[in-house]
Parts: sequence; C-alpha cells; structure tokens
Amino acid sequence: MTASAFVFWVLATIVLGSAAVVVLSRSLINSAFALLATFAGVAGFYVLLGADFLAAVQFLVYVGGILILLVFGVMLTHRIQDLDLRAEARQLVPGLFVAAGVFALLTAVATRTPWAQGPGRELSATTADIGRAFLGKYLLPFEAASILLLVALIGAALIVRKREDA
Amino acid sequence: MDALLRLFSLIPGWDQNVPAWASITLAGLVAAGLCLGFMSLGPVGYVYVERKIAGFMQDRLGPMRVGPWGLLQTIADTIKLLFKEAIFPAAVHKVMFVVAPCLVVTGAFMGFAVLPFSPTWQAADLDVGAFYVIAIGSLSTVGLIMAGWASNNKYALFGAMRSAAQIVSYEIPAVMSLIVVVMIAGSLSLQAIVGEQAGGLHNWFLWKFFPLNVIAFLVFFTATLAECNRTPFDIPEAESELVAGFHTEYSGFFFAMFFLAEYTEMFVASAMAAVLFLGGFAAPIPALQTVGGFDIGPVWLIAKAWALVFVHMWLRWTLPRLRVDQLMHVAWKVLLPISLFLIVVVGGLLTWPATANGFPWDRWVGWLLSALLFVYLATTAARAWRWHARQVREAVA
Amino acid sequence: MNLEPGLAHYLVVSAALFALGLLGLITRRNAVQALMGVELMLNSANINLVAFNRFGTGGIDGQVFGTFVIVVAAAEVAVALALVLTLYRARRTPNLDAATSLRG
Amino acid sequence: MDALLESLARSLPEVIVCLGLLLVVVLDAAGGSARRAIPSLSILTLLLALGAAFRDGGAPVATWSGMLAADPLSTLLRSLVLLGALLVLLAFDLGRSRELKGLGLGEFHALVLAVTFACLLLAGANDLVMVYLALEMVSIPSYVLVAYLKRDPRSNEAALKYLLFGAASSGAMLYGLSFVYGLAGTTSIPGVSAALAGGLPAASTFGLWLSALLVFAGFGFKVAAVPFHFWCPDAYEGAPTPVAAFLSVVPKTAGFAVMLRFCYEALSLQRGGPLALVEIVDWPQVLMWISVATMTLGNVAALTQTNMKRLLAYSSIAHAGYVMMGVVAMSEDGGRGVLVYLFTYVLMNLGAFGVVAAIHGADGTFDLRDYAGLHRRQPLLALAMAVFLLSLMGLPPFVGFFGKFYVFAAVIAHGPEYYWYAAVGAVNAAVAAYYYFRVMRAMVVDVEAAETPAMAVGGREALALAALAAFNLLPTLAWGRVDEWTRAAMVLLPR
Repeated sequence: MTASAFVFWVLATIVLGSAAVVVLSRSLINSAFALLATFAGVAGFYVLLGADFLAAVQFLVYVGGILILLVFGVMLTHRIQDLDLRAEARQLVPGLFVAAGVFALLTAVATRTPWAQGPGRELSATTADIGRAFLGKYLLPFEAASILLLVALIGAALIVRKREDA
Repeated sequence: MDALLRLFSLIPGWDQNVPAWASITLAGLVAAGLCLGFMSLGPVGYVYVERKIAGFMQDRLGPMRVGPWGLLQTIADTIKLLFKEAIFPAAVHKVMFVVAPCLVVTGAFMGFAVLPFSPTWQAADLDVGAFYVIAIGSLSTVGLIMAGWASNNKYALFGAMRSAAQIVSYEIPAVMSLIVVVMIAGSLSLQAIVGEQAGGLHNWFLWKFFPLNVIAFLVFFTATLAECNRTPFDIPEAESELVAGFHTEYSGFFFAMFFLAEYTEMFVASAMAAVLFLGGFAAPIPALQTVGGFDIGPVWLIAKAWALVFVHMWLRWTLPRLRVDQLMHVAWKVLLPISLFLIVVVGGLLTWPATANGFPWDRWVGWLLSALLFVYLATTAARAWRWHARQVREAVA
Repeated sequence: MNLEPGLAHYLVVSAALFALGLLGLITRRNAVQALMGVELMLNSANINLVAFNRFGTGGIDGQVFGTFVIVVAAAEVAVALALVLTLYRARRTPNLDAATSLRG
Repeated sequence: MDALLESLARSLPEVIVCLGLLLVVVLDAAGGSARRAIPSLSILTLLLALGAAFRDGGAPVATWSGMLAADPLSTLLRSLVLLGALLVLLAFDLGRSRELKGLGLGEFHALVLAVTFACLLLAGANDLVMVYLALEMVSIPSYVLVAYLKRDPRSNEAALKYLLFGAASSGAMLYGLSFVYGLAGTTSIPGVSAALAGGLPAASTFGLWLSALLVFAGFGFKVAAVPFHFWCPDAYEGAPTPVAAFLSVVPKTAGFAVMLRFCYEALSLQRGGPLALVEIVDWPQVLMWISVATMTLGNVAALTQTNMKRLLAYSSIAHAGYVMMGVVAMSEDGGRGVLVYLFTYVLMNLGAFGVVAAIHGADGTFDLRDYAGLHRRQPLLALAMAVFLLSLMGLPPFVGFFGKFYVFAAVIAHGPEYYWYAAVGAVNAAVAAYYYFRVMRAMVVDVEAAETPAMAVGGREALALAALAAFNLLPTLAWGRVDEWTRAAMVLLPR
C-alpha cells in the first residue's frame, strides 16, 4: 500500500464516518461539528486529486463560511443553555432503505460504466489555470456568480430584517 | 524543508542509507518542531514585552521583582499556569471542551507551514500559499465557537459568537487587500510574492502605486488586528461585558493553549503583513541580506513581524475598545469599500501600463483616484469626529 | 481488492456520501440538519467532478465547475438560514413539522 | 477581445437586464425619492431588453466561449421570458397590492430582475456549468420572492419547503451532471452530444440512463413536474400573487428551454435527418410517463381546490404535463409545440392570476366560494376571467387552443404508438375543463342582490387585464406570423 492509498483510505473513513455522524447523530451540535470533519476530509480528497486551489476554496467557504453559518443557525434557533439538542428523525427505516438503494444504484453505475478515458490531469499547480479559466472560458458564469451572490445577500438580509420599511 | 533536506544530505552516507520518504518525513517533523518551539516559547517573551510596554505607557515600571528587570516573571507565571489544575466545570461538554482549544491552536499553528523565512527555509511553498493562510484560519473560528458552546456558559457563548461574527466579517477586507498584492505579484505563492520585492526598500509593495498600497497595508493590518481579537477590536472578550469571552471557563493548561494561539495568530498575521507589504525576508538594503555569506532572511522576517507585533501592543494600550455596531460599521462600511476600490484601481493600473497609448495613466488616473479615496477617508474621519464630539456634548449636557 | 485509489474508489465514496446526504435530507425533522444533508450531497457531486477531472480527459473544467458549486452552495445556505431563522421567530422551533399552515 | 465584444453584442438583453438590476439595487440603497423611480426603471429595462431580444437576428453561434448559444431558439425563448416578466410588472399594480402593502418594492423589483436575468441565461445555456449555475440563479431569488410576505408565516414556510425541495433536486441534478461530464469528458452540450454521437460502449447505457434521470429531477423541479411538484401549490399559496404568477410563467419557460436544449441537443442525435435517440437511452419514454403523471395528477388534484391560488397551481402543474408532450414528440414540430404552448401560456395564465390578484385587491379573498356573483359585481372582470379560463381550457378561438393543437399534433404525427398518449392528454383536457367551468359557474351564480356590492378595480389593473384578454384572442387573427416565428426558431438543430 503506497502512501497515497493509505491517505485515501484514512480520508474515506473520516469523510464517511463523520458524514454518518452528521446524518444519524441525535444531537444537533454534534452533527454540526462532525460536518467540520467531513468538509476537511473532502478538502483532503481534493488535495489528493491535485486540486489544491479547490481544496483551499473548500476550506475557506465551507469551513469558514457555511459551517459557521450552520452553527449560528443551530445556536440561534435553540435555547442556548441546552447542551444536547435533540433532533428527532422520522421514518428512519424507510429512509435507510431508500439511501441504501440509491447507494447501490450509484455504486453499480460508478463501477460498471466505462468513463471517458484520457490522459488525466497530472498533479500540478492549478491556481493559474483556474484563474485563466475564470477570466477566459468561464467569464460569463464567473460574472453571473457575482450577481448571484449579490442577490443572495440582498435576499437573506431582506428575509431576516424585522423592520418593515415602506 | 529544502534547507533541511540539503542539511541531511551533507551527512555522509545519508542519501544512500535513508529512504526518501523517511528523510522527507523527518524534515517535516523537524520543521514543525522548530516552528512549534518558536511558537510556544514566543509568548513567554511577548507577555513580558507586553507588560513592560503597558507599564511604560502608563508611566510605571511593569514587572520588576522576579529576576533582573523582572525578566523571569513570565517564566514563573508560565510554570504556575501549567501546573495549575485544569478545571472541568460540571456542565461542560467534555469532548468539545478539550477539542476546541486544540482546534484553535492547530488553526493558528498551521499558518506557519507556508511562512517563508528565506528562499529555502519554508516548510512548504504552496502554490496557493496566501490563500491557504486565510483558509486555515477558519479552523480557529470553528474552535472558538466550539469552546463557547462546550463551556455551557452564556458569557462564553456570546463571546464566541461575537468573535466568530467579527472574524468572518474582517476576513473579507483582509482577503480583499491581500488580493491587491496578489494582483501585483501575479501569484499566490508567498515565495513569489517576496521574490518580487527583493532588492531593497524601494521595491517593497508598500510603496508600489504610492499611496494606494499604503492604504491597502493599513486595511490589511487593521483587519488582521480584528481577526486576532486585539484591542480596539477585543469585544469578544470584553471583561466588563462578557467576563473573559469564550475562554471564561478555561483554566490551567487549556487556558494556556488559547493564550498561545492568540499570540501565535498575532505573529502569523504580522509576518503575513510583512511578507505581503514589507518585503518579507528581503533586507531593506540588499547589502544586509547576508552576513558573512550566511543568509539572514529569517532574522529580517522575524524583526519585521516583531515590529508589527509591537504596534499591536502599542495600540492595545492606546486605543479604547469599539462597540459592536461600530465594529461592524468599520468592517463593512469603511474597510470593505476601500479595499474594493483599491482592487479596481490597482487592477486598472496594472492592466493599463504607465504609458499605454502614450498617456500617463498612473500619474493622472492613479493620483486622481487616490485623491478621491483620500477625500472619502477624510470625510469619514470628519464624520466620526463630529459624531464623537456630539456624543461628548450630549454626555456633558 | 485493489487498494490503490482509482476513479472508481472516489466514485464509490462519493456515492456513499450522496446516499448519506439524501438520508439526512429525508429523515431529519430539523431544517438545519436537512440543510446539512444537502451540503453532503453537493460535496459528493464535487468529489465526482474533481475525480473525473483528475482521471478523465484532463483540462480544468471539472475543478472550475466545482468552484461554482461551492459558490452556489454558499448563496443557498445564506438564504436557507435566513428562512430558518424567520421560521423560528414565528414558531419558536426550527422543526419542519411545525410548518403546517399550508395544506400540502 | 473581438470574441468578447461579439458575445456582449449577442447577449444584449442579458446585459441590459443585468445593468438594470444593478441600477435598481443602487437606487434602492440610495433611498428617499430615488426609490420611486424603481418600478418605471425596471419596466423600462425589460422593454429595452425585449427590444434587443427581438432585434437579435445574427447567425446561430455559441458565444462566451461556448457558454451560451445565440440561436433563433434562444432568441425566441429569451423574448418569451422577457415578455412574461414585463407583463407581470405591467399587469399587477404592485404599489396598490393588498399583500405587498408596507413592504419595500425596491428589493422586489431587484429580485424579479435577477430571476429574469437568470432565466435569460438558462434560455441560452449551452454548457453544463451554465445550466447548473443559471438554474440555481433562478431558484435562489425565487425562494426569497416566495418569502416576501413578512407578516404572513405561510409565506416563509412555503419558501422553506420550496428551498428544501429545490436544494434536493438540484443536488440530484448536479450529481447527474457530474456523471454526464464523466461520460463525455466535457461540459459543453455540443461536446456531450458529439461524445455521445461517437458511440458509447453498451456498458455505459445504464450510467447514461441514471444521469438522464437525475438531470430530469432538476428540470422537473423547475417546471413543477410530478414527482417534483410538491413545492408548487404551497409556494403559490404562500407567495404574493404577483410572485406566484411570475413563477408560474417565467422560470417555467426557462425550465422548458433548458429541457428542450438538453434533450434535443445533448441527448439526441441528428444523423442528417430527423432527431434520433442517442444510443439506447429511451428518454422520451421516461419523459412521457412523467408527463402523463404530471397532467393527470395536476388535473385531478385541481378538481377539489377551493383556494384559487392552489387551483391555478395545480392547473399549472397540469399544463407542464401538456408542454412536455412537445418535448416527448422529439421532432421539430414538437419543439415548436413547446414554444407555442409557452407563448400562449404566458398570456393566459398571467391573465388568470391577474384577475385573482384584482379580486384579492378589492375583496381580500382567494376563496373560490367568494367569487359568487362576480358577473354582477364586476362584469368586466368576470368576462376577462372567462376568456382566460376558456383559453386555459384550450377552446378554439382563444390562443390556448393553438398550444394544445401544436403539441397534440406533434405527438400524433410521431406515430401510432403515441396515439394512446394523445388520448390521455385529451381526457385530461376534458377533466381540466370541468374545474375551469366550476370557476366560471361560481362567478355567474346569483346571490342575493344585497350581498353584491360593486367591486372596485384599479384603472391600471382593468386596463392591463383587458389588454391581456385581447391578447388571448388577437393572435388568432394573425396566427401566420406566430407560426412563422416559431418555425424560424426551431431551425436550430444543424450543428
């Protein structure tokens, strides 16, 4: 087993184990902090796959932004003194069957399908390439994404604002 | 790490007998150990200096009793702190209570991985270096929230939430002003950024597009000051309101870890500011780069970082604390517009070189826009001053 | 079993992550936790994109796609949490079962 | 640089809407009297954009390095999107709306323009990245629009449900798109098409099937097709009426636009003649079942509704089923059927919602039972509603007929194996007629004269509704133009 294989299996264990905690834990705050391990593990996958820039983005946006927002969401929607926030599940057994079915289906597709083969991307720095792609081929989506962020900002502020201004 | 690897290969027979992965691992461990030592011994010095500075600024002597000029005072304090019992209040969430300080320290410590102390003394020259430092800082934020939550104490939780909100807000102007430098250097690699500034004082990015980058530096410095929760941005641990903020319940060794993290963050942030704007390990005069044929880059970087750390301390004993709304106001309505403006202007100046189409863009457009920026800053300052004066009048009346 | 991670390994991990996210989305009563399920699904799709980019025809398209996915996720979470907060203000609970004013 | 300029020129409507959006945001932030200019500014923006969309007549090319397709199809779809948005802003008197009273309108216009902008992008999306991004850009501001009524917790709950459904289906779609990328090795839709045309090994059929299904989940959510429709009645009921009207036409048009392009360009082959299936993946079969389920469920559920917004929501679900018939037909005529249907649907559905909003504005009710005696209290409103309902039913002199006619004809032309499908559609249309007539019966039921005070409707609303009613009849007189227009639009396919 090479070093990269070892790292892969460790990361896979972290990601799937913590994701299971996220989904199955009865305590909401445990879910939220388990999500940290999932996001970090996925960032590790990106590094392993040679996507260093994306790994940094994953860390910055998911851990530094989305996770903190979610934790804030958890804390603001509960009486803060409760240490273990119970989050009940409903229809857990049918849900498990559905999830298992989906997993089986996707695994079958993933392993049987002959995916597009090619030389692949060798492990090299991606930042410059991604930067060029953003301002070249992907200029339109890049600009559109900025509009999306602006609108989401306006929208989120609008929803939580208590004052109804005329 | 490169330097370490080269050192290893100087040992006779090393390359033949030790496999590559082992020497890389060893080099990594040694590098990490060096940083860890630097980091954990640093606060001993910082605390002494901070207390001395505080003393001088308040016209007193500071610690004097233990050792000559009180030099051993912090060592004594540290020993006391480490041997104190780490108290676990009954209601805390045990696991998170322990994991939280570890996360905070990890987040602070991992920034060291990319700090370039010299062309070879750098743990890892990542292609996304500058971005990595910002990204890895998120870990500390999550750790703070975790600490606040696990303490099961409302002061701790409020402190943590304020702290997280503050760090997330100030991260934006910090990244934006960092982008200014990244645009100029054309790379996120810290090594490349320093490389662009080599060759003396006048090449520092601080002076590039004068005075635009000075403003960018101030924005970056202010934002990182706030990210370290230092005065005047230390509301998260405002004693008068929140006892001690997120670490209210912590004592002994775990408290020491938060302490360590705070001073490490201070050093990393100052070193980043030095790398981005003050030439990093490049000496102000090229002749001073080497002493006796030996590269003293690390000394320069540490000196610059320490100078900035001194400013942190200086500010702490000079400025009063801001209020929460003022804090957010500074981040979103002052620093962010300025940094966005800088990105646009510097980007424009970079795209249209000085004499494109026979027109001196930098002189005319650059100075015009800088003048506008100064007018904006001046009016903001004047408004703040008038507001302050009104507050005082109302308080008196 | 081949331990060396190839494309299929990543795809299987991502499939498991997707299934877990789906499970969270359909079984959790708490809106915030349902959102966490959504995030897991998006992350799993992102692993796919990057893995295809690494082992497929090269280029950078998959990674750029992944960056856009992360941006969209951030925007979505911001709006979603605003909605959850408002729901909480009205009902004092973040549970989806409480949202019963509409005949659905 | 030239490529960029050409892209900008070909995307003039998008550019105009984007600039208008930014201007609205700035004006709203400026506050004070500047805010009063916002409604007219957004209408002006949409008018200009519509003009630009009409004028676009260049050769079909891929602009923005292949991100957007600028072809007659996207031109027509963009015009439809802009028309829908413009009619929403014109037909609803937002300033006097009972629901929106006291809520700022600046954000409302900004969000409407943002959704419109995203729909324009979706109408031309020619790359999987663009498809995903634009779809989410339609969804996210839509959630906010649904939650616009702050005093009404139902608005917020509807938005939360909408968001969770949307996030789940877009997550599934993204997973499907990642598989498509893995199969084809490229994100560009023509690239995908070329890769699939190159012939894939038989082993990839299953993967392609699953990817197509997952991608349809995302499209199905946007057009409110069964089984991704659950959000629709709740969202329409919780949302302000103008928003419900807007969501029922503009994002739906864009959703069908992207579905049409994905199905006809990426998943179909054109071997020098009519469209052919890619490999063995029989996606029309899947879509057909979705379509049958959608129209049946929509119509059956609409039968028992008493809330007009919910009734129109289920009716809009059913209509999505009809529109899908055009996609299933997988022919040029089918594509034209989709376009014609969408065009007529904009006119008739906005009208119906307009009447509902006008009655709510006057009486504060959405309940069908309160419509009793409407023909006496406000005969013009009743007449307009009758026109819209007859049009929705698909009766001949009204435009609604043409939509149904085109899609049914396309399905029947496909061959005998689809006859039963057309028959199901016809039965459904008959069921739909029942509940539309139910609304009309409610309007003409006489109640005691004492209970029928005349209803006041604003002049602007009356005018808009009269114009919309006229538009439900007028195109019939010059149908040749519309026919020609859609025929020109479906010449996209040569690649």
